[in-house]
Amino acid sequence: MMIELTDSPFDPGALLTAFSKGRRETGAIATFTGLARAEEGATNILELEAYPGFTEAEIGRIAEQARTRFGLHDLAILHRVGKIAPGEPIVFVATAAGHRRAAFEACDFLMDYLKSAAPFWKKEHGPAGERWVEPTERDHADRERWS
Amino acid sequence: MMIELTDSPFDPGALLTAFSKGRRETGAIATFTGLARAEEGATNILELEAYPGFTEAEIGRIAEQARTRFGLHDLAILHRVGKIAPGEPIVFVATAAGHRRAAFEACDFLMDYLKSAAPFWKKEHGPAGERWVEPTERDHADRERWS
Amino acid sequence: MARVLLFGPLRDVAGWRERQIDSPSLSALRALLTDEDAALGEALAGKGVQVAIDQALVRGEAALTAASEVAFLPPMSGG
Amino acid sequence: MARVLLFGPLRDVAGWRERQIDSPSLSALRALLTDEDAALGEALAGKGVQVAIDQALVRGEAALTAASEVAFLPPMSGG
Repeated sequence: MMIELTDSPFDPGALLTAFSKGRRETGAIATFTGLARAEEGATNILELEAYPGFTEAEIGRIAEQARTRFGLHDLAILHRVGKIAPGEPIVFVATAAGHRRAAFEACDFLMDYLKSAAPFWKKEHGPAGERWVEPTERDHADRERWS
Repeated sequence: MMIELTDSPFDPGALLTAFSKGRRETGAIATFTGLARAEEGATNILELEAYPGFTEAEIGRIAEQARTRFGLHDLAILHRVGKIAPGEPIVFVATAAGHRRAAFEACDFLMDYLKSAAPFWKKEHGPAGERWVEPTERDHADRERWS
Repeated sequence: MARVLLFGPLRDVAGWRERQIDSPSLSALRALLTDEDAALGEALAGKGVQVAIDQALVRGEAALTAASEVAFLPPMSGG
Repeated sequence: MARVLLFGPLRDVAGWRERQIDSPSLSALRALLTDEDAALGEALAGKGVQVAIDQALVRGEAALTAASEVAFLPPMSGG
């Protein structure tokens, strides 16, 4: 179960290559990659702050919940911190399970947590200056689906 | 929109690398990889037959439905045919959308179609001989969710 | 000579996968195949077996030409 | 000297991110910071601001030692 933060750009495909290798009883791997959007030409830079150690530990608690709840064989989470340019991956989540429903649902569940409640603080640097961003109503509603 | 069949093993990570590159307005990429399971030590070989041309065209019709229904930016489907050993990928689906709900749902929708109704005929070669496999009740029920 | 293709379990019933057969229509082709091999004829008429001519699904009767590709498709199992 | 960390918008309010501060308890630390900077004191008492001591969330009062790491965490935004 890999849970890591990184301040460098990463290739989600390389992570999936590693994650999918050598599995004999896993029938299903779901992944999600979140990318920074250019937002129609505004040259936004996204800046994500974490609390190293604490952030991974909190994500690890939820990951353990997901593993039990969905009967996962394995999971991997890599999350960018620092400044992120449009088009760059922000987050990668992979889940491995016997069957596809569990893999999809666990991936969805983890993303809802990561987008709404994980210990990150998010700032947007745009043409009009910088502003701190809060989760959207939609993010909170998505998260509520699992409780 | 890539839709292909292949009779050789493939690396789902390499496909995700290519699929995720150079996107500026895509916020979300969901993928699913289906792997052949060893089924607890039975040395099963899975054999998939397609009707080349027809199979891709039928998958393409459903892919076009998915693109419209979920507002996808792009999608990719690669499906193995021929004999497949345990641990090898059978199918890879990737969906790109503005937001994660659409990407997840489209990927889920496409997999339900591919597993229950796409033009493939599936045979299992096991220690007890070979048998043709039909979709499970679960596969049909999953597919019903979208109608 | 139409090109006739069998898929999935039909191939195991017939013992062949592809043949060139001269026939003016789909019904004549079915009759010819049933005369030759009663088990195959029954399998071709089985529940859920579809027919594609030139890669498009057809229902009921259809004319065939020398250039036709006729595929008998048993229930599709998904991948 | 406890190590005091501010995250997210709190850092912008305070103009610093990390300081070593000598204080026997969390409440004494809050009082000290508020004396120094009323805006920061208000922000630290704001809705949804949590406190972690040595990377574990705490509620209410807590003793501090010279080795304590005290983090003020404004509402988490997710990634």
